[in-house]
Amino acid sequence: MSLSGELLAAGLLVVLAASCLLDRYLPRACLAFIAFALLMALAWWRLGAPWLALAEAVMGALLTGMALFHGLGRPGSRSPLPPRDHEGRPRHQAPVRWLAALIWLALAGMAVWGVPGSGEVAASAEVARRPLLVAGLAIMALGLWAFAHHHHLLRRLLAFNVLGSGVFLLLAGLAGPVVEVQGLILVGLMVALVGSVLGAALLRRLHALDGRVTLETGPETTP
Amino acid sequence: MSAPLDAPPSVEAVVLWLALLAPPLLGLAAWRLPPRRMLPVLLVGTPLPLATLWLLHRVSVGGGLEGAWSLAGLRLHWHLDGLAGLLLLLTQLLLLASAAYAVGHRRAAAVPERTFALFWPLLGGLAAALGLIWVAADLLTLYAALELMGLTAVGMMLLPGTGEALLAGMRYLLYALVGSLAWLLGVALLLGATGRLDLAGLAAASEPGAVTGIAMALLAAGLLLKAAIFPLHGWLVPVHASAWTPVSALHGALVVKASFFILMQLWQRLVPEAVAAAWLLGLLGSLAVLWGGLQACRASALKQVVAWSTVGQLGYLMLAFPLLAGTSAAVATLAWQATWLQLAGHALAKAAMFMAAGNLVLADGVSRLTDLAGACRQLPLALMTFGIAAVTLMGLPPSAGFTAKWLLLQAAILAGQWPWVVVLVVGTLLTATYVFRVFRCAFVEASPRHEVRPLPAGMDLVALLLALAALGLGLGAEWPLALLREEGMP
Amino acid sequence: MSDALLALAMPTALLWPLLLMLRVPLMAALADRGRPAALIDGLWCTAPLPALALALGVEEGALALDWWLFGGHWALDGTRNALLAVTALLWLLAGGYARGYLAGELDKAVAGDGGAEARLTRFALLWPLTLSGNLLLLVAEDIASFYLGFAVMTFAGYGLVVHSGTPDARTGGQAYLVMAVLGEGLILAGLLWGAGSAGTTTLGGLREGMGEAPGGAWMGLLLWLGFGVKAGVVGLHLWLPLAHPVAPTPASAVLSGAMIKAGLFGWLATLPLGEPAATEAFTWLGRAMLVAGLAAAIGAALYGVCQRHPKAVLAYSSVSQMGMITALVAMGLVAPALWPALSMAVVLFAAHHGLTKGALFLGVGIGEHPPRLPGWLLWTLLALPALSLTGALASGLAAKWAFKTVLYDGGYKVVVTWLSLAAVGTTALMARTLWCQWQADRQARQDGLEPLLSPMPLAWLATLLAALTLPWWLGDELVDQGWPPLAELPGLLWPLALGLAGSVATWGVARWRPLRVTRRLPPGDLWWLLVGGWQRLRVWAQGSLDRLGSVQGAWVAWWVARERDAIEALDGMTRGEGWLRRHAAVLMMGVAAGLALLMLFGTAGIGPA
Amino acid sequence: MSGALLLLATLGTSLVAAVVIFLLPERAFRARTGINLGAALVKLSLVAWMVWGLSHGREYVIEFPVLEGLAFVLRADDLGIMFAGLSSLLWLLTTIYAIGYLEDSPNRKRFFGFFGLCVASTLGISLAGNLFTFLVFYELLTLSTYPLVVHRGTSKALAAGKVYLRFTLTAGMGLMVGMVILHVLAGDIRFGEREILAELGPERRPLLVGLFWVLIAGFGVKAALVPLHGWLPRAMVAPAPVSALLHAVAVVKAGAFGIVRLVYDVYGIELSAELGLLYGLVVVASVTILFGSLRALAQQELKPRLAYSTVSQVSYIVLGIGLFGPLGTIAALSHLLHQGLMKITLFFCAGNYAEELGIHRIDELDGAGRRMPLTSLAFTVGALGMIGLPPVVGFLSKWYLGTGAIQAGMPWVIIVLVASSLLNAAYFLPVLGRLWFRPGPDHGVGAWPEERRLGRLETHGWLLVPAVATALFSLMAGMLAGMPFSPLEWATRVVNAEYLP
Repeated sequence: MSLSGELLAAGLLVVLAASCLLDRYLPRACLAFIAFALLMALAWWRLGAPWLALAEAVMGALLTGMALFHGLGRPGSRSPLPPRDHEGRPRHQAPVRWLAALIWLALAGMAVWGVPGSGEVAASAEVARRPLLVAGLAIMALGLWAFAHHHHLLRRLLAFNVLGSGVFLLLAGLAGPVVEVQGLILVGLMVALVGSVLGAALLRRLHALDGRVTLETGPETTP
Repeated sequence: MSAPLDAPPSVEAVVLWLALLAPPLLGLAAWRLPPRRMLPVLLVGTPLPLATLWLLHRVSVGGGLEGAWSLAGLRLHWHLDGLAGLLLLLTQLLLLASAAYAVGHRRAAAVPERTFALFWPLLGGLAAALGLIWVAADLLTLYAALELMGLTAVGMMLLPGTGEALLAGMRYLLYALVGSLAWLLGVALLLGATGRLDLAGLAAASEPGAVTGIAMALLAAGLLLKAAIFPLHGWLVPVHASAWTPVSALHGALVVKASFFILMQLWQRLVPEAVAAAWLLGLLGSLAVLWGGLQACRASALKQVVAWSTVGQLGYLMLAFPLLAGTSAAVATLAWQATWLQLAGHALAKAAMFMAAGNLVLADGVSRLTDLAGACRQLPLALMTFGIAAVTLMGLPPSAGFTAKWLLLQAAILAGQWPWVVVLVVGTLLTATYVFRVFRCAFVEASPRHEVRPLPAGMDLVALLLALAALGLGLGAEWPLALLREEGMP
Repeated sequence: MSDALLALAMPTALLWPLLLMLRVPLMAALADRGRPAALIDGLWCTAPLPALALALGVEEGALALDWWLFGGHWALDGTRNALLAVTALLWLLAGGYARGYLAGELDKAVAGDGGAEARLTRFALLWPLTLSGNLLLLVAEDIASFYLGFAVMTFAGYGLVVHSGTPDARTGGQAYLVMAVLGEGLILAGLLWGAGSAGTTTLGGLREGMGEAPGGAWMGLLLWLGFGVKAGVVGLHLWLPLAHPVAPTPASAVLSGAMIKAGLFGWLATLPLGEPAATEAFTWLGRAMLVAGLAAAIGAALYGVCQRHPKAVLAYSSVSQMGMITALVAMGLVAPALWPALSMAVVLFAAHHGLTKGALFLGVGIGEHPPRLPGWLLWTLLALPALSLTGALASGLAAKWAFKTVLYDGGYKVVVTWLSLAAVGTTALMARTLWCQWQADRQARQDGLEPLLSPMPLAWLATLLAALTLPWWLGDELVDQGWPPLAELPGLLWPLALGLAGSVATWGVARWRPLRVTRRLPPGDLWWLLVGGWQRLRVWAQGSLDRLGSVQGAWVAWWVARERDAIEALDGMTRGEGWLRRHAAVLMMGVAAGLALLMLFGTAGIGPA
Repeated sequence: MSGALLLLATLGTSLVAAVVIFLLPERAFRARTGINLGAALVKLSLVAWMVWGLSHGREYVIEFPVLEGLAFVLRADDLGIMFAGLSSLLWLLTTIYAIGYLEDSPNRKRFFGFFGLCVASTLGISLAGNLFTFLVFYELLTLSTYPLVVHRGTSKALAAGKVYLRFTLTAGMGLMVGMVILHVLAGDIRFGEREILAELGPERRPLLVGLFWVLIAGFGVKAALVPLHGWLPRAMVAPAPVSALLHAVAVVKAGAFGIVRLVYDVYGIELSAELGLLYGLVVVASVTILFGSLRALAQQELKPRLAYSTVSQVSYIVLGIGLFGPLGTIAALSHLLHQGLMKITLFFCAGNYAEELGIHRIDELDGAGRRMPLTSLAFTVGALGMIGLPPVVGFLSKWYLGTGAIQAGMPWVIIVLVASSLLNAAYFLPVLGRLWFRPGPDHGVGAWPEERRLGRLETHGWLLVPAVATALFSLMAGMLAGMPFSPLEWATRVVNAEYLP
C-alpha cells in the first residue's frame, strides 16, 4: 500500500462525505453516501480486515442505503418525501456550530497526535494509517457539524452515519485493525444500521402522519 | 455467547449468566404467548432476584466474582462486586415490577394485544443490556450493552405509535446514537493510547495526561447526553411524557442511570484526580437540579412533572464527581455510598411515581394537573403512592432519599464544598414545591366529578410496593451500604 | 381544737359554699321548665355558717395539705379569726338580706321573665363562689391559696356587680374588672418577685424575706398598690363609687364590708409591718402610704359629699375610711415599734368598718323599701351606724380610741389631727347619706311599706346589732385599750360636732341657693378622665394600626407582585428549554470542550481539594 | 414484655392503626371508630406502663445502625415519656372529639389515617434518642399534618397548607443541615451525652453558637417563635380537632420539645449558659410572648385569637428553658404539658361553638354560656388558666417562671409575665364576659348564626366529653399539683434526676 494511494483514498472519502452531507438534493446525497460506504469497505479491505470490509459493504452500503431510500420514499409510493431539503437555519447561529465542530476537531486532533508512540501500535503501519487518521478526523468533524446543522431528518441520519464512519476510521487508524477494533466497529456498524433502519422507518411514519421532515415543533421551527 | 471457557465456570458464574440471559429468552417467549395476568409474570420472574440475592450473599462472604470470555480472539471481562450485584438486584426488581404493571396497563389502557406483544422481547433485551452493563468489565461489552440498551429503549418508547411518541422517539434515537459515537470516539482514543479494553488493564495502563483527559471529556460528553444531564437533557421529557407508563418508569429509573454508572466507573478509574472537570460535572448537576425543579414547577401535565423531576434528580448524582475527586478517603466513602443510595432510592421512587401518575392519568382520563381535583377522594391509593414516592424524591425522612441526602450533606460539609449544600437545600425545596403543587390540585374538593375507570388492583399495589421499598431503604440502608463499603471504590 | 377536727372543719368551711353553689344548677335542672326553683332559700343562706363557727370556735390552728398546689398551708390566728368572723357574719347576714332583696326577681322569673331567671341563677351561683374565695384568702398561709382565694373572689365578684345588666352596671362592672385585673397583675408581680427572692411559698416567709431583700421596698410598693386596688387606695379607688351604686344592695354590703378588707388583709399578710429589720426604703414606702392614706381619707370625703346617690356617698366613705386604715397601716412601716399595739387597732377598725358599712349599705335598701316601723324608730336605727362610723358610738368609738392612744403614745399627734379632720369629713358624708336616704324614703313611703318580718329588715337589724356590739363579742385582745375615759370624749367627739355643724350650715345654704356642684362631680371621679384618655388612645392606636395595616398591605402586595414577576421570568426561562432541545448536539460539543479544557488546564484545581 | 418491644409496640400502635384505617373502606365507620379508640387506649396504657417502669428504674432502649456511625435510636427517658404521655392522652381525647366532629363529613378515612400518622410521629419525636431520629419523626410530622391542614380542600385551606409547608419544610432543611454539621463536628450525639460538645475545643465555640441559632430557627418555626410564626394563624382553617392537635400537642410542641432537647440534652444547659445562648433565647421568647398577645388582642374571630395566644404561650416553654436554673426548667417542662391541656380545651370549645351554633366571631358569643353551659365552663377554665389564675395549671407555670426568673437574675422577665397576663386577661375576659354576662339568643336577644342541635346534651356528646375532660384535667393538674405523677411533680423529677446544674 502506498502512501499516495492512501492519500487518494482518504481524500476521496472526505470529498464523498462532504458531498453527501452538503447536497440538498436528497437522492443524490444518499447515493453519495453509498459510494462513501463502498469506499470505506475498500479501505477496510486494504487495512487487512476483509470481514469488516464485507460487513461494511453489506450493512453500511447495501442495507443502510436501502433504508435511506426507503426513508426517502419511492416517487411512486404513498406520500414520498420532497426530494430537496428546504429547511434553513438562521445564519447567526452558524459560527457557533462551526466553532463547536472545530473545537471538537481540535480536541480529537490533539488527542490523536498524543496517542501514537505510546502503545503497541506498529511503527510501519503508523505511517500508512496517518492519512486515514486525518480523513477520519475530518469526516467526523464534518459529520458532527452536519448533525448539528441540518434539520432534515434524513440528512441528520446521513450525518450520523458519516460521523460514525469517521469514528470507525479513527478507531482503526489509532489502534490498527486489531481484533478489539474490529469488534467495536462491527458492533458500531450493526448499531448504525439498526439506527438508520429505525430512523428511516420513523421518518416515513412521521411524514405520513403530519408531513413533517424535521423534529422541530411549534412556531419556533422556522423563524 | 457460546464461546469456549477458560476454565470450568463456578456455580456463581453460571447462576449469574443464567440470571442475565434468562430475561431475553423469557421476553421472546412472552412475545409468542403474551401473559394476560400479573401472577404468572411474577411467578416466572421471582427466581431472578432470588438468584441475585444468593449471589450477593456469596459476594459478601467471598468477595467479588470475576471472569472472562474468549470470543474469536477477543477477551471479554466481567466482574460482579457488591455494587454490581445490588444494581442487578434493583434492576431485576424494577423490571419485574414494571412487567407486572405492564400486564395491568395493557388491560386498563386497552392496547391491542399484538401491538403490546412487542413490549416483551424489548423488555427482555433491556434487561439483558442493563445486566450486562452492571457486570461488564471491558469497554467492548459495555459498548455493546449500551447500544443494546439504547435501541431497546427507543423501541419501547415508540410502541404507543402516536405522533408525539414517534417524534420524541426519533429525537431520542438520534441523540442516543450520536452520544454513543462520542463515547466510541473516547474509547478509540483510550484504546489507541493503551491498547487495552478491559477496565482493570485500562486503569493500570493509562496515565493521567492530555490524551486520557481529552478521551474522557469526549466520552463523558456522549454519556452525559445519554444520561440526560443538563444541558443535554432535552430529549428526555417528551419521551417520558408520551411513552407507556411501565416504559417511562423503567426508563426514568434505570436506563438513564446506566450511562451515569459507566461514566462513574471510567472516571474513577482513569481520571480520579481531575478536580476541575469534576467540579464542572458537579456544576452541571447543580444546574440540572435547579432547571429540572423549576421546569417541574411550571409543568402543566402530571407526567411532565414526573419527567422533569427525573432531570432534576439526576443532578444529585453528578454531585458525586466533585466529592470523589481529590477528597479525603472519609469524604469519598460517604459520597460513594450516598450516590448509589440516591440512585437506588430514586430508581424505586421514580418508578413508583411514574406508575402512580400513570394510574391517576389512566383512571381519571385526564393528564393536566388542574384536572386532578377530587382525585384524593376517588383515587386515594394512587395519590398515596405518589406521595410516598415523592417523600423519597424530596429527600424527607425516613426515605432512601433522605439518608442519601444526609450522606451527601455530610460529605459536602466534611469536604468543605459548601456550594453543594446550597444545591441540596434548594433542590429539596424545589422538589417539595412541585410535589405539593400536585397535591394542592388533588386536594381541591369543589370540583365536578368525572367518571373514574377502575384499574386492576395490582397496578396500584405494584406502585405502592415500590414506593414503600424506597421508603424502607431509608432506614434499612445499612445492609446495602455495608456491602458497598466492604467493596471499596474502584 | 384537735388537728383532726381542724383538718375536717377548715375544708368544710371552705367547701360548704361550693357545695351550695353546685346545688344551684342541680336544682335548676330538676325544676320544671317554666317554673323556676327558688334558688335562694334558707339552706343557700347558710353558706358562711361553718366558717363563722370556725372563726368563733377555734383560737389557733394550722393545716398542711401537701397535694394542694405547691403545698397548701392554711392557718388561723388572732387577726385571721377576727377578720374571718366579721367577714363570715357579714356574708351570712347579707345573704339573708338578699333573700328578701331578690324576692322581686324571683317573682318576675316565675312570671316567665327569662332574663330575671338567668340573673337569679347567676347570683345564686356566684355569691357562694365569691364567698368561698373570700374565706380562702383569709385562712390561706401559702401564697398560692391566698392568690387563688383573692382571684376567685375578685372575678366572681364581677358577676355580682353587673347583676342587673343595665348600662350603668356594665360601666361599673367594667371599672371593677379593669382595676381588678390591674391589681391582680401588680399583686402577681409583687408575689413572684418577693417569693422568688425569698425562695418561699408562704406568706410568712414572704413577709420576712421581703424586709431584708434588696429591692424589697419595690416589691412592697407593688403589693401595696396591687392590694390597694381592692382597698381603695387613692387613685386606684375608681371602681368603688362606680360599682357600689349599681350592685345589688347585699352585694354592695359585702363588697364594701368584707371584700375591701381582703385588700387590707393582703397588706397585713405580705408587707413587713412592724419588722424592725426592714430596710430604710420601707420607711419611705410607709411615708408614701401615709400621705396617700390621709389624702384619700380627706379627699374622698370632700368629693363624696357632692354625690347624690346614697350608695355612691357610702362608697366614697369607704374610700375615706380605708384611707384612714391605710394611714394606720403605713405607721407600721414608719414606726415599726408601734405595730404590735397598732395592728390590734387596725383589725378592730377594719372589723368595725366592715360591719358598720355593711349595716349602712343594707340600710340604704331599707330606706328604699321601708318596713312597717315608726318613722322615728327607723331613722334612729338608720342613724346609729352612721354615728358609730364617725366614731361617736360603740364600736366606732372603741376603734377610734384604740388607735388614738397608740398614736399619742408613739408621739404622732399630727397624724391623729389629720385623722380627726378625716372624721369631720366622715360626719359630713354620713349626714349626706342620711339626707339622701331621707329623700328616697319620702318617695318610698308614698309607694307603700313592707312587713317587718321579711328577711330584709331582720338581716339589717341583725347587722346593726352585730356592728354596734362588736367590741363585746369579737375578742378581748383586740379591745385591750378598753373604753375612753369621759375626759377624753371632747377630744374624740369634736370632729363629729364640727362635721354636723358644717353639714347643717351647708344644708342651710343649699336650701337658700341650690348648689350646682353635685352635677359636675360624677361618681368615679378620675375614671372618666381615664376613659376619655383611653378613647383618645384607642382612636390613635386604631389610626396607627390602620396605617400599619396599609403599610403591611403594600408590603404584601409588593411581594405578590415580585412573585408574579418571578413566575413570569421563570416562564420566560422555561421557554429556553426549546433552545436547549434543538441545540443538544452543539451543547454536547460544548460540554466536551469545557471538560477537556478543564482536564488539560485545570488540573491544578479550581475547587478546594 | 421487654423494653425494646414495649417501645416498638407503643410506636407501632398508632402506625398500625393508621395503616389499617387507610385500608378500610370509607364507609366502615364503626370499625374505624373502634380501631381509633382501641389504639388510643392501648397506647395510653402502654405509655402508662412505661411511666411506671421508668419510675422503677427500668430502661427502654432500641437502636440499629442506619449509616456508618449513625444510629436510629428510640429511648424512653423521663423527659420523653412526659411528652409521650401528653400526646397519647390528648390523642385519645382528640380522637373522640374528631369522631364526633367529622360525623357525616367526607374524607374521614384520610383524616383519621393521617391523624394516626401524625400521632405516631409525635410519639416518635418524644421517644427519639438522638437528633437523627428526632429529625426523622419531625419531618414525618410535617408531612402527616399537611393533609390534615388542607383537609377541607377549600382554596383558603390550600393556601394555608402552602404557607405551612413553606415554613416547615424550609425549617426542616435548615435543621437537617445544622444537624449534619453537628454530626460532622461531633459524631452521633445521643440525647444526654452533653459532654461531647462541652469538651470541644474553644476554637469550635463560635461555630457552636452559629449552629445553635440555626437549629433554634429550625425548631422555632414549628414552635412559632416570632418572626417565624406566620404559618400558625393561617393554619386555623383546618378542622377544629386538627387545630387542637396542632396547637396543643403535635406541631408547636414538637418545636418546643426540640428546643428543650437541644438545650438540655445536646448542648447541655451549662454549655448553653457559657456560650451566652440562653439570654438570647429569653429575649426571643419574651418578644414572642408579648407580640403574640398583642396580635391576639386584635383578632375578631375566636380561632385566630386562640392561635395567636398559642404563639404567645408556647414561648413560655422557651422562656423557661432560657432561665438557667431548676425552677425555670421545671416551668418549661411542666408548661409543655400544661399549655397542651389548656389550649386543647379552648380549641375543643371553639370547635363546639362553631359546630353547634355556627359561631366563629367573638361578638357572636353573647349569652352562649346559657345555651352551652358545660362547654362554656370548660372554655372559662382554659381561659383563666391561660391568664395564669390558680387553680388552673397555667398559674403553676407562671409561678415557676417568675420565681425562676428571679433566681436567674432576670427580674425584668416578671414584667413580661405580668404584661402577658394582663394582655391575656384583656383578650380572654371579654370573651368570658360575652359568654356569661351578655344577653344572647337564649335570653331572647338576636339569633345564633347557625344552630344545629347535634345531641340531647348541649351538643354532640362526643364533642362535649373531651372538652370537659381536658378542662377537668387542667383544673386537677393544677389543684393536685403536689400529687405524685402530676405534670409538675414529673417535671420536678426530671429536673432533679437529670438537669440540675
